Amino acid sequence: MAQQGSIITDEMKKQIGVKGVPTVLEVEKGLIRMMAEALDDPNPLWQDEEYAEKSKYGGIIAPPALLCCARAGTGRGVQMKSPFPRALAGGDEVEYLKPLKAGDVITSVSHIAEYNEREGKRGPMLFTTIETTYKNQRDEVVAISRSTFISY
Amino acid sequence: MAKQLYYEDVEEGMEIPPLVKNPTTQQLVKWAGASGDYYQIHYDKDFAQSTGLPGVIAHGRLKSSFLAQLMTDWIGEGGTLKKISVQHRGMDLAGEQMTCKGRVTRKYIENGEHLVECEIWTENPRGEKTAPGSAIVSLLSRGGKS
Amino acid sequence: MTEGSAITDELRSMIGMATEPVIMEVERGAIRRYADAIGDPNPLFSDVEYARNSRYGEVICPPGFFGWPLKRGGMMELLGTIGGALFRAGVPRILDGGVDYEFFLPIRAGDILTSHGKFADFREREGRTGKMLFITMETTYLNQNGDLVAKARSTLIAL
Amino acid sequence: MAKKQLYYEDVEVGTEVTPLAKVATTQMLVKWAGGSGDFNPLHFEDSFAASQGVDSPIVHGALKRAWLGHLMTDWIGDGGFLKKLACQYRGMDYPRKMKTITDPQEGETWWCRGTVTKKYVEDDQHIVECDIWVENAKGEKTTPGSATVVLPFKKAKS
Repeated sequence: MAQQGSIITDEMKKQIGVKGVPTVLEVEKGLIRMMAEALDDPNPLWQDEEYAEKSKYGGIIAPPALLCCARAGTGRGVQMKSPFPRALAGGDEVEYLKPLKAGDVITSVSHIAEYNEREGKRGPMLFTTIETTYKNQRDEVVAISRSTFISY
Repeated sequence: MAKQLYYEDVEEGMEIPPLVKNPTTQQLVKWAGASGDYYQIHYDKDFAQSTGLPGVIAHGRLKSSFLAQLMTDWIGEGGTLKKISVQHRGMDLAGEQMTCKGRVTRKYIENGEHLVECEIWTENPRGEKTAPGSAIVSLLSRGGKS
Repeated sequence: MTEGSAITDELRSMIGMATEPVIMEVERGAIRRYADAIGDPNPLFSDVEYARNSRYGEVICPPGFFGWPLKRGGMMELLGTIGGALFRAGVPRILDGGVDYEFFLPIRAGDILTSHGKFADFREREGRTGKMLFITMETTYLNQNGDLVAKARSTLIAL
Repeated sequence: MAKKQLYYEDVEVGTEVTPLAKVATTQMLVKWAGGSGDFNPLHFEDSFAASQGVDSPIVHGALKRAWLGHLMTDWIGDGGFLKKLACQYRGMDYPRKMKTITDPQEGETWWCRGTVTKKYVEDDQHIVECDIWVENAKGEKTTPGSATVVLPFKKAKS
């Protein structure tokens, strides 16, 4: 029998806004280097201490990619539930408010921001959006990300 | 944390409590990231086979690290690992269980240090020693304590 | 075997080849990732509070970890040079033959090490499947006080 | 290394973001796993990928997003600031296998591209918006997105 109602249950709705596990990420030079290497991005701001000191940042900064990933705790501890077996990353949106400097200690917390359902080519699909806020050691928000997961 | 081992607890011939490891491809990929060794024989099956290997194999250095863990777990925080030597003789395929074992071969006091020498090795499920080696540790002494 | 001797000549000319001194910073996160990759939950490697109250006073490196070089180069580059020579000579397989470490002092997070690596030696041996080359590399590690903290001697087997 | 600085005045609607070529390799995916902490075997283990209904390990979506970040930070130079980056993972990409320890096999090259869609001044900031995307060798946009950047302004230098 075809499902009449919404696939978004009350139990799932209750998870909206519930904060996940805070994750602490030390923005270390070694990690920045690893990231730059994985990106094949030779930008001296990521790696060249002397160069970076003379730049407007006054020291090494991290490529934007360092946020919004598992290392940065994105999505950690969030109770994502779905009635479907398959899940895909649908997309990300990251707003950068401050540069990320080597030595910063970033604490991130995620929560489910919203659910959407849509009828796809292969049947019903559930879109779950997870929002993560990243703060530095001075309690300044350095970035906010919104990641969408599609399950079907 | 494990309890502290003392020099007086150790006799020649004594076995070190074994440490069991199950290195999956995922663990090898973590190791690649943590160690910076990105040689493809450790995660790319096709590449590994193109060099004549039966499949993806564990990094030798990961095995040495497992053996180092065997020792540091055993000697406790008061002990110090002074020397470890490991030869990579056989290959361990990803996904195969590996058991780290060891045995005390000698105990002696030198320059006031309570030293213990051990033979150590990793063993595959067929009982073959794939990475034999040795280690020297310095242990706390009950006599030296009080 | 002519190609065997060609490799030998090129390698012989490389003996003694040393890396520039490599500065390595020992960072807590890197130590944690390394311990996690071994699957070693020892709190001395990952729990800052715990380590503070231990005799080390700070998180220490698992044996065999010396931090990350600040710049590219060092041993990986030297190995790349040797590996490249072997590849060109049609020796595609290089295996880690083993390692000897000697530890003199604990390495703590926050230490800055300087490593000196060199291509120490090589020898040839007739193996089951033909000629095998054993390449020995040596590295010494000094800390920020100039004290020797560790020595490593590693063997690569090319076949 | 001297890098050229891009200024607000250099940019018009329709201006092309300097394209950036990328080659995804199995090795790069493993490096990304290490850096990002995403150790999902879908990105490196053939048998696991097959069990997930994918032909072979696929490029991490987040890596493609990171490429787009690289595209933008290269273009805006040290004086610019990337304010916002968004993208959707529309198509799967498969990495090239490696030929040697350092070199990939022949195969696909991806291009990160973009064009300026809007420029305006807001709260004294010189803002430029772009459409950006990752394009595979067939010219398909597998990862379309957008970026907002703040650029320095020449006149402000006096």
